[in-house]
Amino acid sequence: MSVLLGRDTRVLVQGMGREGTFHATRMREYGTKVVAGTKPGAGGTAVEGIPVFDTVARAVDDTGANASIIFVPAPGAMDAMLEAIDAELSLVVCITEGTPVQDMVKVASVLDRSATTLIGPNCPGAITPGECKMGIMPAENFSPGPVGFVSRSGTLTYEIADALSRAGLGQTTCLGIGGDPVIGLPTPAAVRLLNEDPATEVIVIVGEIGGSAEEHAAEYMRAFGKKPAVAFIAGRSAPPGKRMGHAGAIVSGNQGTAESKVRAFEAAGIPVAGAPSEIPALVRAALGTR
Amino acid sequence: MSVLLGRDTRVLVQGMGREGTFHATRMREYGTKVVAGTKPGAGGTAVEGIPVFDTVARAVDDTGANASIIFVPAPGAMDAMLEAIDAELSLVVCITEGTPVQDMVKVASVLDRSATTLIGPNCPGAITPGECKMGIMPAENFSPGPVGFVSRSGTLTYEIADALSRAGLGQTTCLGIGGDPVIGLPTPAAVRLLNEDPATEVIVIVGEIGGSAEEHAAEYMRAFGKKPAVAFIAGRSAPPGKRMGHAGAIVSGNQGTAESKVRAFEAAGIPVAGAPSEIPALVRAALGTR
Amino acid sequence: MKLHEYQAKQLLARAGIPIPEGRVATTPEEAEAAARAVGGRVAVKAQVHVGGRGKAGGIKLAGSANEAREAAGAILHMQIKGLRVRRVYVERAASVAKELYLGITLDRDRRRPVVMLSTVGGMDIEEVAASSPEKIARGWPDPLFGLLPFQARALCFDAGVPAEQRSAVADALGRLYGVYARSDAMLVEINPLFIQTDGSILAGDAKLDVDDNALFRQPELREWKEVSPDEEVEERARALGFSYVQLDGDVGIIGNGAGLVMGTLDAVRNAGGRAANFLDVGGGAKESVVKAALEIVLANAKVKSVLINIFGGITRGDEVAKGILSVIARHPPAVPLVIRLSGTEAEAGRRLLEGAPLVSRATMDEAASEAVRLAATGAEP
Amino acid sequence: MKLHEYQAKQLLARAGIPIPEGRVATTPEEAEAAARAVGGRVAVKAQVHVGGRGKAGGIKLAGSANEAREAAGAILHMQIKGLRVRRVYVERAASVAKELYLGITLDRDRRRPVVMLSTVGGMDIEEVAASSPEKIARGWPDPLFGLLPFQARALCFDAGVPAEQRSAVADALGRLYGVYARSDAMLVEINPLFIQTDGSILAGDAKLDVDDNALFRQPELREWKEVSPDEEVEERARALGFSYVQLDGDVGIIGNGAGLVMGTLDAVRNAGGRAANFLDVGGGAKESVVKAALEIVLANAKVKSVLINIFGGITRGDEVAKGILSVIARHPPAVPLVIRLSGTEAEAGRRLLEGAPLVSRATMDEAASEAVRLAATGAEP
Repeated sequence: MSVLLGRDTRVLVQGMGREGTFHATRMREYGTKVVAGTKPGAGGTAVEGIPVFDTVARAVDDTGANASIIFVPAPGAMDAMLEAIDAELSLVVCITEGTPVQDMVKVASVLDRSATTLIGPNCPGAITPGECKMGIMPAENFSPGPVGFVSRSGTLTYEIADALSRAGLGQTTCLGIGGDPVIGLPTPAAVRLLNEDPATEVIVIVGEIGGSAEEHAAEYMRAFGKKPAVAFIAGRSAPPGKRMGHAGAIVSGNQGTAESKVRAFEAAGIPVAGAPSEIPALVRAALGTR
Repeated sequence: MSVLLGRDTRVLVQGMGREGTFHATRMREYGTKVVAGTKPGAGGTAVEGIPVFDTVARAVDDTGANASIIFVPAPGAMDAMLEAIDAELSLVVCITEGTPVQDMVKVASVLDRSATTLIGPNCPGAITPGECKMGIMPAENFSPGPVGFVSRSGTLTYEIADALSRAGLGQTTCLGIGGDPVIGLPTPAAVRLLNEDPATEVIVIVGEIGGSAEEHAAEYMRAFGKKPAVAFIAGRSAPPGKRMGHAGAIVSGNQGTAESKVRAFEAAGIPVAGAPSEIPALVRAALGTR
Repeated sequence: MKLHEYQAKQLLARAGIPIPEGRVATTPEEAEAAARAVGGRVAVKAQVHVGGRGKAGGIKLAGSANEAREAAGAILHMQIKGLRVRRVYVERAASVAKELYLGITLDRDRRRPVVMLSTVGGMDIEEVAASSPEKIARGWPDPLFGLLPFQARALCFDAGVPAEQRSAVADALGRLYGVYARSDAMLVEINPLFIQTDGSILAGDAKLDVDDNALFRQPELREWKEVSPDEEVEERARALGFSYVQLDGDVGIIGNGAGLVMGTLDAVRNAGGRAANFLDVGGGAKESVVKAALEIVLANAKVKSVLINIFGGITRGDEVAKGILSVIARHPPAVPLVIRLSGTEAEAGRRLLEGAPLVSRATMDEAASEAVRLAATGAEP
Repeated sequence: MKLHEYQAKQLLARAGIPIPEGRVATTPEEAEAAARAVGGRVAVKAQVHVGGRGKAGGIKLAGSANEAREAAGAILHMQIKGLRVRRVYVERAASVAKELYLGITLDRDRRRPVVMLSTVGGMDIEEVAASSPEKIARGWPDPLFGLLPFQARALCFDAGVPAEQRSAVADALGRLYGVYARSDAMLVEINPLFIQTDGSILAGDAKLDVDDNALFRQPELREWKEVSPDEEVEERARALGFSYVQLDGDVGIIGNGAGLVMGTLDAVRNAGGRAANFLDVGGGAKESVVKAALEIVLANAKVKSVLINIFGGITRGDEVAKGILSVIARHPPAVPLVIRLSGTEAEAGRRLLEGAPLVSRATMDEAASEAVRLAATGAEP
């Protein structure tokens, strides 16, 4: 069992350029059903045996793709996400880095009234170990098991997954949701998915300073948590963020600091690791208390 | 019984100017619960005993209004409709004439993802005889009874309601939906409401040339009709292509002509009156066949 | 409100869509000078607010400035579908390899703009639409977003635009949508969009209808408003707040509300007569408006009887009656008036009209029959 | 990317928001001429990319052109929070009756812009936000629509804007939203917005931060990009495709991915050390990028040891190793290097580094401890 992606996920790769093609083959090697790619103007060809289409709509019509992963450069990322949402794909992962915030608020506005789940942008993607990988993560660090894992941090995700796997703590699904100010699947929503997933026995939540997603996730778990969770906040020793005028401070108040997030998790009874290396022991302890 | 409006409807009048105030008192005289008005800057005052607010949100908070009727001039009509939808009113009637089409497509886009029903713009409004009037129609032409009545035509609605009432054929609810190219509650949706209303025993559909709303309503009734219906199409003798005051009456393609509409109704087994005066007899016949 | 080709092209050019170089001329001499300035082979095109000018001889090619002068001489002041040509547009001729069709208008059923693209451009696009609708690719942008790049691209793929022009056409579609939205258009068309022999694209013709209801926020376009002589009466009526359309029959019609007036037209036809006009005084008409309406209808020499059909909602019967009495008092009309008053203050109105030289009837059908009869017999009221 | 007040005000003025007349000056003489041209009493304001310039003495009022020259002389080249003032803005002084606050930024939780309006404007707005949040009216426009008139009106009523200024302020809010959207702002603020004694409104100060990610489509704003001396290294790093922030400690840090680098900072702190910088080479870094990153870190004289922490995803361990070897080959570093390679091609990378003068550790914690120890002891690797 898993959330969002698994054996039935049929993946379309949007943007079959160099990077898209590279990761399409990597995902396929992992066992992901990579059924199509898009590259406007290259419709009708095939790359590495993957049929390429001009538009997402045609790719979906022809191959029954139900998910897509986007490697389109930032200026076209909003358009690619909207094209995928318009085609009613159930899962869209956007790897692209550097998408303007005002593009993302528009995407979020459309997303809110669609049935699509968007992961990213600026994220490593998601993986259900042993079943389906939709992302750029080194797959060998992940293994199947009972840990649901959500992380705002890109590379730190690999580090922690690796630590979990080495400790024999495999994962149901790992969601690398991205660290941008506006993302498709914020931490609280991701935590909710894992909380509702019967196969997930413990949730690992990796946050970062900035925003109040971790605080909201902690509140959610305090009210509705069905299983134990372990948290880690990256950037506890980072210098306070370069300020965004008065308005930023007015909006976020005193939320967003590492202290605020740690306090919120502790108030929800969720232990917070001091370093990534401490996470496996906390997870094991949490599983033991179950 | 009725659709959309009745004894529990608590009406807010948006735009308590001269016209708004005049009709607010007329509606109240009819028995409509006119609970509030809006006029930016006049918040806190009262007009004819009706409390006036600066914003729709405040009026709703304070009075529990669940419907509004808009008398705001055309340049502000879109804003007024969006303010009403934003306040989650269940019914909004927009009397305003002359709203730009591109404003209405935007309103329709928002409306489609809201729970609000919008009647109009450029319409006489709706009335559930004996219970609630939200409109500018002369109330004495309407009477309670079993006829559900939807009309794209303004003044012709009064004519036909009067003929029905004189013939002893009262109405459940009369919906004057307006003749503009883009309206909140198009004929097919209005017909569906009346078709699903248990108290409505027969439906009178008054259309106009232009657009294909009547054709779609006829198709709907052919497939799902639970009760008999009678139709009338205004403008059968209008010259093709000339603007008839209603932008909605521009004839386009081979749909939209009076012939196309009459054919569609006849194919659905719905008799089409040759003149408004023929409608009562057809309604009586339809009720007889029930 | 319709724009002329040269006006619509100005808007396209401003949005970054390539158009041929061209100049407006109102005399053959100006056309000659324009042709000289533009250079090379030119097209001389009548600027009139009707379609079909090509078939009517309103477009001529000219190989020289002299020929352009001659062409302008032939086109200027000709009548096309009853409209006199007052201006020509002298435009550098394109070297056409292929013609596309681009159009954006309202899809009433979907309540969204519909963007259409076809590689079967040219004059027969309506036939194409009727016989081979699959040859016209369609897309329905969300009006809150406008036409997104992926939608423009999909239209190009669906329509089969050649690969070399794909990005240029997708770009032009996006810009055309911008023109549509910014100018509150009911319709905007580039038909044809030329693909030239060198591969570049160029708007061959342009059509743009502006939503009259939006003119209040389109000051520049409002300036371009033109009233042709045969529309003058209709314009005057509009200025007074009611709509008027001249028709061919002999029964003058005044009513309140477009639906009721249309119903009255139908009633006149049902009674065997023909309406001379469509006149809707709108809602809430006051005495002065009714008076002006009656004067406009009576000014039409074809009118043999006038049928006034008022079903009062906002409109009050007594106000209508006062307007009628005021006209009668000053200029007793030469043709019979038939009136049917119902609704708000109808009783009061009927009382005011008692004794006046006119026929009153209780229902629309009866009033229509009487008006038709009086028009036919020429009887005095 | 931050704009200066005078730049932000240009954008406001272009959008139709009233601003005081003003000119930029880079010398006291220019300031004098500017004051003369502007006329009357003026404010001379430091143009620097930090807040709090008023409290730091960066704003002076001048009653004459002479005084303006003197004020500019005092302000120009002063240091405000470490930034040297290179320009002043000389602006006609307003006759202030009241100060409002207008601001638009992103609400991350709602994933929408938030528009804020308060009648308690001025420098202490943050205190107001903390102590009396109800004094700041907020609205969340749909980004597809922008700020609608009814929302702007509601903000004015909620904030208690005086009736006389209500429509002017609502209008300014709408225009400010336009500036926010068109310039891809992360933040735009008018604080204070003056209500003058004659009742008119005027933007007293303006702040605008542009989204760096959107600069590709903001050619005009990109031109305004300014790099202060202390940001030069960070800018150079950005040009090479990685992000670099200078910190105060002595352990230089290089990692791939912001999260991992932050985690590395934490690990260094956990080991009792202090990081000298934050350097993220990003995803997929090639040999040349790793080389440049190492050079930048080593150029910082405070650095006593360097910790390179790579967990390869797109980044390949062998590329990283080659970059390191290339630097070492040319300029053997004066401080010890500690490396931890994991993930994609880490094995190959480690093999390449065998025999090189550096310390390799298997985990982040071990590597951090070693780097902290080496920095503290100053030991050779």
